[in-house]
Amino acid sequence: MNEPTLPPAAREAIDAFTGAAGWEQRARLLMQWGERLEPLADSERSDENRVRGCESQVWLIASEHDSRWHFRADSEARLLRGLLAVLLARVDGLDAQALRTVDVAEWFNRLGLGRQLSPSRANGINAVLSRMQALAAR
Amino acid sequence: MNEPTLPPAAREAIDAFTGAAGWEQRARLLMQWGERLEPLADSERSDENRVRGCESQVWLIASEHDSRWHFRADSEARLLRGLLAVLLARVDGLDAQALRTVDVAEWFNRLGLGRQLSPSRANGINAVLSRMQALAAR
Amino acid sequence: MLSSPWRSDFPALAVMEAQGEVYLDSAATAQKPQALISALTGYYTSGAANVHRAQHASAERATRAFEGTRTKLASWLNAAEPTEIIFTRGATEALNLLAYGMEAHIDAGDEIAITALEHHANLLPWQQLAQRRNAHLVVLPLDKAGHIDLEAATQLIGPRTRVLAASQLSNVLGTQQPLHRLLPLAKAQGALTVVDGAQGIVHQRTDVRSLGCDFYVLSSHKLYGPEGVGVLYGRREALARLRHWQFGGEMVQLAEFQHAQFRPAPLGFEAGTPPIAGVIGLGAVLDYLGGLDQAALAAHEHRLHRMLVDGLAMRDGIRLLGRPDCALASFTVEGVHPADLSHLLTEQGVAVRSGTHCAMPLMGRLGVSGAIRASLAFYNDGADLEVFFCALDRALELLR
Amino acid sequence: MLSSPWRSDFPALAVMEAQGEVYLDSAATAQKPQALISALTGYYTSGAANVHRAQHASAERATRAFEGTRTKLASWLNAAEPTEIIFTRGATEALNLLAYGMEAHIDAGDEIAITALEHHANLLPWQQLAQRRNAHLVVLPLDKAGHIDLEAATQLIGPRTRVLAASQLSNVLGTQQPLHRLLPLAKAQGALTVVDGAQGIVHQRTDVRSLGCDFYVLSSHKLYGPEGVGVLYGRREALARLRHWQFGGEMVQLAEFQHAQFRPAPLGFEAGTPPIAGVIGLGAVLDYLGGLDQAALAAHEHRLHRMLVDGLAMRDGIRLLGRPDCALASFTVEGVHPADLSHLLTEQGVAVRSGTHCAMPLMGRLGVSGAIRASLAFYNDGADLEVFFCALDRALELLR
Ligand SMILES: Cc1ncc(COP(=O)(O)O)c(C=O)c1O
Ligand SMILES: Cc1ncc(COP(=O)(O)O)c(C=O)c1O
Repeated sequence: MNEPTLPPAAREAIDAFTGAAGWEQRARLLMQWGERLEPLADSERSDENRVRGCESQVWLIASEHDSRWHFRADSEARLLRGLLAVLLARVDGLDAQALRTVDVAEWFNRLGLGRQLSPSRANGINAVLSRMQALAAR
Repeated sequence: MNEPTLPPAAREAIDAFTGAAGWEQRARLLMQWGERLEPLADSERSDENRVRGCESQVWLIASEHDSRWHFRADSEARLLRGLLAVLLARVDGLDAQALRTVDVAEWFNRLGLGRQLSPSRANGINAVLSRMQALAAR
Repeated sequence: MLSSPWRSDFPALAVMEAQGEVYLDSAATAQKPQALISALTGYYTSGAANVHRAQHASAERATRAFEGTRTKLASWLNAAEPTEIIFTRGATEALNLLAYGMEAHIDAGDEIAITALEHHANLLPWQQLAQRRNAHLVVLPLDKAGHIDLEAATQLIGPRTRVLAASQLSNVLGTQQPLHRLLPLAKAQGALTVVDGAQGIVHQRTDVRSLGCDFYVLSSHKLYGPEGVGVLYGRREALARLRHWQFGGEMVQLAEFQHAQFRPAPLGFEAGTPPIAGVIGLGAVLDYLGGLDQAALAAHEHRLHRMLVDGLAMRDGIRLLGRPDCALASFTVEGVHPADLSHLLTEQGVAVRSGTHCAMPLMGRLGVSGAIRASLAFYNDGADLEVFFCALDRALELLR
Repeated sequence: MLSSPWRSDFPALAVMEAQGEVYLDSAATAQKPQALISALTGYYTSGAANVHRAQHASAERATRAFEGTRTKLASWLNAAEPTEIIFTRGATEALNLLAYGMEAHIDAGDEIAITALEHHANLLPWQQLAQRRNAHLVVLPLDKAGHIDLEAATQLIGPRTRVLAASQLSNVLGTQQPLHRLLPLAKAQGALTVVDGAQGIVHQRTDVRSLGCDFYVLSSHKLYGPEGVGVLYGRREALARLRHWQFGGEMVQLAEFQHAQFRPAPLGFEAGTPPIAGVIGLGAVLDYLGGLDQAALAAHEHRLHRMLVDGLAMRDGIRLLGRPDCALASFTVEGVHPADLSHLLTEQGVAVRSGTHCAMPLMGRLGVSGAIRASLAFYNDGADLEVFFCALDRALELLR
């Protein structure tokens, strides 16, 4: 990971999560971070914006500005919202090329959230990332 | 097994095979016994008379006389012919009821030929017996 | 404290315990007894071979052991003969085999009846069959407790009903279905009856002849056996009505380039090399299970289940789905997303399942988008449930 | 004396040797390395779980290991991505999946091309598909040595050819097929190409992209892995053309009672609980195989094969079927029924296979009713072949 390019939100995530002791504190932090997600309008929680491959419903909206991608995401599940917020902290504002190569596993591991990055569809962070990459590649 | 009811050919088989030492002698005996099968006419080697479930071709013909069943069988494979002869020695002349209950596994074991009684279709002695029982039950 | 005398027969439980894990997801797949592990090791250590094909010694051993499991299953289910047992990859494949095998008997306008609580495996093959044949899929409704509504079933099963496919025990509701009263309704109309015993067989010995079904399916991996093995029981006359489905290997009687004749069941429906070690392993598991004290086992499972249901009932805001008879309990918590709850249970080492449990349409009918399911096996202890409830309380404290 | 440095990796060989058994039937199924036995034991001892469904720790471990094998297979075959790998029960099921999955692309009068040496598994699914769709099954002939006759193929593959399905290595003749020249003939006509690699993959690392096929199938149990697991590689675009076949479990995206949407490959084609331990075990086998010195292994297999072919050629009255390139040799003996010969080889503890080797129509073309096949693996020794030849001589002495 190229340290200097880390967005401020990502640095903040590192500070917060690497200091967390135990699952309860981690869970509380995730729920707090989940609250920071920009809310989606009801109309945006559409089938079109739904990410396939997550057990819980997740919606994702992407927009591009000056070759940099901005994402908004939401879910009904609170801890999943926290995970989405942590993901966005890392990838928001990247260009398509950086998005393609970002190592999400490494990112979550670094935050002590590696176990949350399920290989199954149970939470679907991987599906969200794939969807981001697909949207940015269009 | 009800000793007194054993047909003479069966007693002869016991004498011959229980004395056999080693696979070579057993094989020679089987080939000799195979020669004793009553030959089938070409017309009798028909699809109709073929026993399904044998890897090698086997034909079987049954006839009934005074409620006793008489069988003739043939195969292209010589050792299999021997096995058929040994089977016939045990079952020829039985009535339908006795045929249904005859314990062929025990018979072959007794002759030291248990291993030849394949659970697979490789030689198909079991298939031959089933066919006999089916013919006698008609 | 309720403790399982069979727990130590399952080596994984000690390993999981040492890692702080509690396994309450046996309805998804069960842990395996040492008897299975030994059988697999024994088989692969003493010489593997393909079955039904060769006559050499290792092939004979393998074939004998493989066919031995068929015989054990026939007696386990009280089938009339071993040839009524077909090995498949799992319950799902068995149900697909049936739906394809019966295709020729379904005409436009015919009806296929299932129930509202079927697992996707016993819904989708019939739904797709109905679509292919322009037939109707009729869904029998449930009562409040989660049992098939027999009055409604009496109305809905009619002269056009060709097939009735129903579960013995719901994998979501834990309800035992009134098959002894349901199946005769279908038989009276001349329909074929299919029982999905994937969950049922794990918690009750089943006699397919007294049940009176035409077909019964189960999955080895839920019955403490290996994955990749399923069983399709078919009454001899019912099997004879199935069209061959998969082709190849030893299922053929006579093959020419442009034409072939196939063997009857069971081999005619077992195309290709079967899961030999798995089938042999399942045989060892049946031997193990058969050696246990069935009454003690049932009593233990019953007590565990009571603890589970009572413990959930004691807690505020928990809604049980249906009224489970045995094996498991599914629930939702007011104001709490099931994914959040299962996330925090996972963090505490408790393995339960959350989601739609492969029964999305049932979830729709129950008006929930997902639920948590805790499911039991006879190797579970009272202590497992204590850990579960303690973790549940802490998780809910955080989430509410 | 040629001795295999890998023999001791396969515990069954020592056990069989102690019982006076020599295994020359690896083309039917291979013996298993300790790496597999350890992987199975390890998996079942540390906590089994169903895959893709739950998020608890054991489910995550199982899913990671299961998906790990998919990734290993993708790189083993040089597929573009792991999603191009579908797990099936075996090669046979993979071929059936293809034949059903392509059904919609076959119209009356279309042609499906196979070769005259196909195993039933790569013949019957296509034959039956042709019958269902009123299409023609075109059989590409062989030359004397047992290779596909490319000139004839050029004539027979035409604009109506929709599918070409061919083996990489014949399980009867041991001949490697000229796929690099055959497949382009089909592609030029826009046909889909299917390679049956059940035997081929065992004796040569295959790069599916340089081979240029659309689909490639193999069976784990022939590649030293467990039975009950098969692999279907499909080029991404080719997979997208397949219709869903088996339904249930986790292959569905959205299920309603009357309607469903399915996932794309690979999961959309893996209905029901897969053979989890088997897949994980296959991964361990790939790791084991990948760690061997490939050149040494190929050289050993080549020397063994030479010994086998030369030894047969030296003996009177033996007719080799085709001119085997590697792996095995099938033969008949003048005036001796193959069943008799294999009977007496069995009596002497030698495991070979006799019969039609699931290729009845090929036997017909060769004008034999059956043959003996001796097949090799890298764990075989020169001593195995000595025992074989000695047993062969004694058997023939008795029979002639
Ligand atoms: C009731 C029921 N039917 C069928 C199945 C499918 O079993 P498998 O995935 O082993 O094929 C399951 C397993 O989840 C089940 O619970
Ligand atoms: C060339 C070939 N294709 C397909 C198969 C079928 O493999 P399986 O029985 O494992 O499905 C075999 C195995 O005998 C084979 O040799």
